[in-house]
Amino acid sequence: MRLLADIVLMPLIAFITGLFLVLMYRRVRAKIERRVGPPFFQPVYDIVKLFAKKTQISHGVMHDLSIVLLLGGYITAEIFLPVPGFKGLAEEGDLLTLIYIMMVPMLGLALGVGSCANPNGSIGISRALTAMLAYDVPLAVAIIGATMTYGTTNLVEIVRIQQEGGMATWGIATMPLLAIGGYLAVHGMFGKEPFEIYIAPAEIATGPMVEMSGKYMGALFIMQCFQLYTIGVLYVTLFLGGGENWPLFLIKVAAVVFISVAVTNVYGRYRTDKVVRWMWKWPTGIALLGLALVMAK
Amino acid sequence: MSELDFLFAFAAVLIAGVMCCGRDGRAGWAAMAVYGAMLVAVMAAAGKVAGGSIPSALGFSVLGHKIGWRMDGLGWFFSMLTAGAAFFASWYAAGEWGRAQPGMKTQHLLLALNVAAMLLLVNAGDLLSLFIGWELVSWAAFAMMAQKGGPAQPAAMRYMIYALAGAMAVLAGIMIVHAVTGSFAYKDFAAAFGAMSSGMKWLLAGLFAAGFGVKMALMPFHLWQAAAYSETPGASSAFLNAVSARMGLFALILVLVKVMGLSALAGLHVPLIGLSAKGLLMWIAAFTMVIPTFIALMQTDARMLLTWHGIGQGGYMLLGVLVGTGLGTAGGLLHVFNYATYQMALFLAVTAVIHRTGTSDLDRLGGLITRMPWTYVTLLMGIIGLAGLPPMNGFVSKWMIYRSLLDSGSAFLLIFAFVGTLGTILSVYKLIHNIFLGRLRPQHEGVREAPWSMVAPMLALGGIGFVTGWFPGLALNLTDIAQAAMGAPELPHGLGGVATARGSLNMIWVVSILLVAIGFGAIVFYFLGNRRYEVNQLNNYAGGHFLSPQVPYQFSHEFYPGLARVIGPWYRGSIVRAEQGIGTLLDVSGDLWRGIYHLAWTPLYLLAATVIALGWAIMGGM
Amino acid sequence: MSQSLPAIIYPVAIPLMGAFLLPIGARRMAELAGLFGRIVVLLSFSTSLALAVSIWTAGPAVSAMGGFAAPLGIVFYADRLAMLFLLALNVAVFLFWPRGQGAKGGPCTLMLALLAGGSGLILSGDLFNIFVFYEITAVASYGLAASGRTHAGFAAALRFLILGSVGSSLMLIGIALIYARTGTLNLADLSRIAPHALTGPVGLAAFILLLAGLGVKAELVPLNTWVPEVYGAAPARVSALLAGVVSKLAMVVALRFVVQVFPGDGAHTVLLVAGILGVLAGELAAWRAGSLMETFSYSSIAQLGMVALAFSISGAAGIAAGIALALHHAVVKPAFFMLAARWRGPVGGLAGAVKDSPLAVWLFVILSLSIIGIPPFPGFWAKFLFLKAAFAAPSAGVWIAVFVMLAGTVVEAAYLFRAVLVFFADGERGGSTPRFAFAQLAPALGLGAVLLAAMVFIAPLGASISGMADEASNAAAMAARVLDRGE
Amino acid sequence: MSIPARLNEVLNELPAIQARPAGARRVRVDVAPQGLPALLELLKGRLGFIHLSAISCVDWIEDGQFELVYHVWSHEMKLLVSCHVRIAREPGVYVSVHDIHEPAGFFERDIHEMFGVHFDGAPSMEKFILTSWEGPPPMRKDFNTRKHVEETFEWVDYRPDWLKDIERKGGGIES
Amino acid sequence: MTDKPLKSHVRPPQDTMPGGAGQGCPAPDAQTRSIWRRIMDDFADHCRARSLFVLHYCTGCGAIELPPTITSRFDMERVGITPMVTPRQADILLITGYLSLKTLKRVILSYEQMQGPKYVLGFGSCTINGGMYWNSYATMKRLDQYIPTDLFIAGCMPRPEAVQQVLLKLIEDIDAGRANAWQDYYRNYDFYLGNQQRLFGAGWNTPTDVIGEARHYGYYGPGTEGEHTRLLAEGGGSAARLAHAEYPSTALTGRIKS
Repeated sequence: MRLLADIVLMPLIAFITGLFLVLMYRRVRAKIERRVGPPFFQPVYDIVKLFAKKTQISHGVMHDLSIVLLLGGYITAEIFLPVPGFKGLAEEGDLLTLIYIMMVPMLGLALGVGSCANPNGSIGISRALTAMLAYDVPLAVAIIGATMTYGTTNLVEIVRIQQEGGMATWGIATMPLLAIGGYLAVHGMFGKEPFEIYIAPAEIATGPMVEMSGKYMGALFIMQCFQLYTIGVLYVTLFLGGGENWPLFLIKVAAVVFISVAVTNVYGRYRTDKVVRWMWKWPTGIALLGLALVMAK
Repeated sequence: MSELDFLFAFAAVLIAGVMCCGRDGRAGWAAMAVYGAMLVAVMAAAGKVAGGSIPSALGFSVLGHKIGWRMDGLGWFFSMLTAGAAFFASWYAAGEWGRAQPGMKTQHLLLALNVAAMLLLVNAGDLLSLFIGWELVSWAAFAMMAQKGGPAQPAAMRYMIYALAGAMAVLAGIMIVHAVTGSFAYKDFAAAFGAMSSGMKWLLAGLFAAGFGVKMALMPFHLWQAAAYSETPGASSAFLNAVSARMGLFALILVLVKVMGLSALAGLHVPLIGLSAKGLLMWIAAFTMVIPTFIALMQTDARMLLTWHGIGQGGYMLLGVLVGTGLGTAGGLLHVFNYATYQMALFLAVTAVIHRTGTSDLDRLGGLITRMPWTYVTLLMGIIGLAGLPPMNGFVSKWMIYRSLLDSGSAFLLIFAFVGTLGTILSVYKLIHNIFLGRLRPQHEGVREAPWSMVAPMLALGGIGFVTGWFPGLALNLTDIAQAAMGAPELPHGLGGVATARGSLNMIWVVSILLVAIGFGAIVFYFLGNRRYEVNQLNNYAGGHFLSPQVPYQFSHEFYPGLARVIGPWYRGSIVRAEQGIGTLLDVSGDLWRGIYHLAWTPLYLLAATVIALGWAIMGGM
Repeated sequence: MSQSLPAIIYPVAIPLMGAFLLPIGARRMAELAGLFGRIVVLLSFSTSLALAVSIWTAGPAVSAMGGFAAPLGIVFYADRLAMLFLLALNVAVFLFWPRGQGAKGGPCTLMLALLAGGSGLILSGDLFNIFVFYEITAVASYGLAASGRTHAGFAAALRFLILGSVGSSLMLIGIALIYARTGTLNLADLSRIAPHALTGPVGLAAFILLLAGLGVKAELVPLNTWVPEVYGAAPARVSALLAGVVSKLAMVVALRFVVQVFPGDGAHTVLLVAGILGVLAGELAAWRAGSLMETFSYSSIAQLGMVALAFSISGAAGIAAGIALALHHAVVKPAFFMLAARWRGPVGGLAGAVKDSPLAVWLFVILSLSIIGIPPFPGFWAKFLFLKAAFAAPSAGVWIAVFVMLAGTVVEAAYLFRAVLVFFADGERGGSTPRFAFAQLAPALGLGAVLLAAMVFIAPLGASISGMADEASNAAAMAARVLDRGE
Repeated sequence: MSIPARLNEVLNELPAIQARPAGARRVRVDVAPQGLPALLELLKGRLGFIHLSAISCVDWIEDGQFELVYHVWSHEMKLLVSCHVRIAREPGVYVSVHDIHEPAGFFERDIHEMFGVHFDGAPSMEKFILTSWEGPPPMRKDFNTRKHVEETFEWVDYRPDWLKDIERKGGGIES
Repeated sequence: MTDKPLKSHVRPPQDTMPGGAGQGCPAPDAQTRSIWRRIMDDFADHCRARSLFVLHYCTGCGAIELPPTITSRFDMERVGITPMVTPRQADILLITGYLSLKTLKRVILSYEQMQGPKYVLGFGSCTINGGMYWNSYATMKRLDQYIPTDLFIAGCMPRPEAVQQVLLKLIEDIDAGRANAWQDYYRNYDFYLGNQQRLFGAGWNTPTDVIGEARHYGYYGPGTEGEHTRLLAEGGGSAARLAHAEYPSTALTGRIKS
């Protein structure tokens, strides 16, 4: 029964927190542009309006299945992500499983966009996958380094280890370089400004979202909420000591997303190969240095 | 007459059967039935082989050496793979695809020969019979590759040269062992290996690793496999891809891991760098994982892309086995099984596309999802398996390999493995996008779905991949038998997966939750919004431009331009140039020697030389 | 122990007499020459068969000529090794008896002379006697080489003659050197004196000179420049005979020298070097060869190089491997030559030959598989014996030899299967490649059958070869048998 | 304000030509239709008038003529020469000068589309501005745009009858 | 003419306008709506009003008024209006100024690619009655003849305040459920097609199958098909028939949607 509650509640909490994160993102951007920014329930309005669209255009069965796969993938990822109070299935599948489950929605979106038969979408997906290859290398190094220090890939265990000695045993304290390298990679994962090459409105008309309208677009907005939440929580779980209690946990997740979002709005957009070169130079370098330190211990 | 003899008898009957009445239509189905019977026979022998091994009547003694065949756990596992792969290949070839092929009789015959040769190899009793089986497998594969003629022949010729060089290295290794131990039995070799000098150990390990590595297309010898396997006709190339390249892995496991023992290999140290022999081999496997995968990324032909991935996946299996822990070996062997299922499904799907559209060039296909949905489903299941994503079985074995690498603390190898996986994800998406997604080209307008006789085996393979992905315990029971025979530590596992202290995986939960979540996603999608309306592919956003079928509006050529700009300069093909260097060296020295035979005045030079020699001898000697 | 005198002489005497009688008879009844020649060969074959059976049962036989005792008189020594090659020679001569327009008086007499010279060469136990019979075979082979009556044939035969005579003269000098140092020419006697008399550079020089003489026929590297021309120009049957058997005889004589007269390491290393160079030259030249005939001539150089490598390994195992390799080559090479006779011209032109003459192509495949050494075929077991012998006594030279041999096998497989792939290629204009009449294919098919039979009865064949090798390897027993026959 | 001496020499070489200064850096030259290509050639060759900035066309409907004006610039002399040519309106055919000045090709296409003047030898005479226009060349004076607009388009009448009867009932626009 | 607003209680009758365009047509799904449905619709309208995506399509000289309206000077994001790149995701199509016939074709294609409740705002007098190009042969005069338009703003380029005011008016209409002009395109497609064919000739067609969509979403009224659509069907080729000949259908089963 406890598991049933976890399965239902964890995605719901993820969605709601995600909405707040999206709202925070748009508010921060507005404030930077000296604007008032959207009202409080704006993300909800957007999603409801998109789902309430009277005409829904689809480009084939795969287009629909991709949305289903998208939502299913992220809901599964939430269930394997331990949050204070809810353990979910984190025991059954560990960190490596989570990394791979987070790739399932990406593949689902890619297949859906491909079936829209629009080259803007295909170019967007090709850039998105290249960006994924770029930021996943430093991320992998960071994750390997983390699991090396903690000795286990069981997320619940990792959180417990970090909380034993309070702030001192947090991931960022024990392995600062890995945390920094990891954060730069996580910033890439958010897919915002400096690495926003695959949404690139001016060049490829929002890339993958070019043929998404109505409830397809609504599902993508939901994915954005889940994405911000999942990546934020993953980083917090690995390097910021996971959640002892809800308020502190939410503050940490908000902090992770806030710094990234704040940085985002002052940058232009990197070209695809610049993204790859940058990601494989700085974050990977820092993370490898951290890994070397970890291995030395 | 033990089970092994039944197996050999089936193979012989099959060859004879195809020889005599291979022509008429039903031959394909009959062959399929026999392969099925073989598979059942092997499965039945599982119990008996779990403990010891099944002797076979086949055996003779020549020049004072007794040669015999028997089946142990490892042999059983690979025989099961061979029979399974042959069963699906013949099922595919028996249907309409086979009737449309010229010279189908020879293909059936060659498939039967290949299966017989592989059975002889994997159930070898001693080193000599191992070599006999090895040669037969190499030549049967050569015949199968060269059978189609045209561009296949230079590829087959290149393969034959590599394979024979490898075989000669193996022969030299075997004879050295015989010279040292006096017999060809594995146990004598194992016993004597410990006492050998490190120089001899290096020599033997080097010879066997190089010899078997050629067939497995390990890094320096990997150039031949892609062209050779993709030029073979459809069903047999699926068979070759799924199983034939793994014969090299079988022999490597048998000799390096089971006979020599990983601990002995770990003992040998490379003088300069701090690597041990095992470490060196693991790094070769790591490079074999990454570099062929990124070569595959740049291919424009579907079959070449898949064969390059075959080489890459070989690296994973070897890495898993070399880790040596129970988890790693099980991961490696399970990856052999998983790879066979999804690689065969992928190849059969690509062959179905070739059967219908006539081309496998990724730049001239697109949008076939509306015309060939079931082939699309198979290819999708295949690429999810190849990329190693959760619902399919590819993920389980990769997870186990990663887990074992983490346990053994080799972080940099794990980074290579991870980069290899990412490269795979990128290139498999390019494969499925360029063939099935995107815009349907006008000339493929009339394409129909592949016939059921071709779709059924594909879906069956995909189904196996999904079921063993959901309940990996089924496949792990098979690998346990092989692990026991290999002497690797036992791996405790349930039906869902592996539960270790430092991180466990239970695929039953992972996949079930995924399906439930997808169900929930479907509910959200289908019930919340209005009913969807399907539009034709020209009703698309093109910046206000009116789309027409004549103007191609598809992005598939050079699919990752950004990445190509970064890693493009790294493809210098240094190994290809090395190979060409050897080729020119051979030609130049050949011309030199041939020149000598066209000299006119040899007798004169000879006379002069002898007179001088004589003068020296007489002056000095007297 | 000693057989009645006349039995050993017959294999040499009968063909010699036939060779002289035939020209007289042939002037009147020209077509009878061929038939008469065949009868003589059959006769000599039957006598040598009888002799072989008796030796097989009773052990090696010795016979001194004209009643003179061993060290002085001329001695014939026949052991199982000699008998094997004698039978092989007789069979080969019978199989490759000149046919068609070549079967006039000249070539038949030469064939008989060749038979006589060869038998004498293999049987005689006396150094000078060996030289005499070697000269007879050499002359006969020059004549046969020119029997093609083509311009190229005459030129090749002439060059072959010059080279052969240079070789013979060197051999003569060698014999003189030995005679000067030891005072005797009888092999058995020499085997007792030579170890302490012929050591040092003089002994080595003597061996090199002898080897130079023999090397011409045994196609050893510096001396085999005649091979591609002669085999190319001579009629196929002649080249088959020369390459197949006659070159082996010279190699066996070289073996006798190494075993009995020069047991020291010097001789073995010389043979090893000659062998390595032979394999290298043969394989690499064959890789670049144009037509099939040229490829096979180079390939025979390579194979003989391998036999030399085998013989260079001292001890019975080496000899056994050498015999096995020589025997296998004697069976396979003539068949290749018969095939190459019909498939003249560059290989490229033979595309699609499998449609025109499938039997020939499949025979070609089986022969090449066996010569490369693929397990079920006897070629593999020959190489297996060689490797076993080589690794039994591993020295630096032997390692190089093994590497060269294995690499040579790879190159050999490459150029043979390059041709096979051309045969199986779908030639555009069908029916363009020459077809085989059954008569031309018969000898090759016969040899193919022998090969397959050897594949099946490999075990007994292996045992008899190793027995033969043991017997041939102990020089002391042979000396004892020849010298103190009386006492 | 006078015509530069060098220009005067060149202009005098041609028959039937009048030139008068038309501004600080502007000279107007009226030339016979058959003389224009020669004039342009001379100006370009001798005096560096390499830049043909525009060809404009004026529809003198009363005289039944079109006037083609070629504006040519010389950057060395910093001078604009506008060569005026009068061609008959009815056949409306003239020779193309694209071989002298390449941009002339486009100007001629434009004039053909708008005025219907056909230039012999022009690279192409097909429409590229009003691609879906079937009517007569719209810029000709005999084309009555007002009538065309009246026929094809409908207007919103600012005081439609439904607004009138609402106002009768007291509603309507707040004054 | 001072742009004085109409008295609120005045509602012009619908049938007088040709094709019934203009100030909102009779309640769309006129069948009695259940309580649950009415609540959902009201909530949907509430959200639709507060989340509007404006299409980035600057067709005329008025587009320069948009940046100040959307960004920090007037910040329409306060009421949930953000610019969106493609017509598929946009709700509002702004026609900012004169429309040449060539641009009108692109506008119609973009309009048809937009989804569900979509709104068209005509900026400036050029969209009302041709503006200063009233007698030009190359520009269209009345926007609402070619695509149903919700609101017009008088002025020869209205300032951002006016734009802001029209947007707020639109939000108010949507909230009240009155902004249903878009359904008129489906109900009276023949009228619009007729006007379009008058300009572009009988061969004019777009890849979107409007009749099929009308039938699918239940807006198939009497005015959807008429002689113009028949003209399109056989003469220029109706979207559906043309779809087969020129545009291969991607429908999974390959059936052609009649």
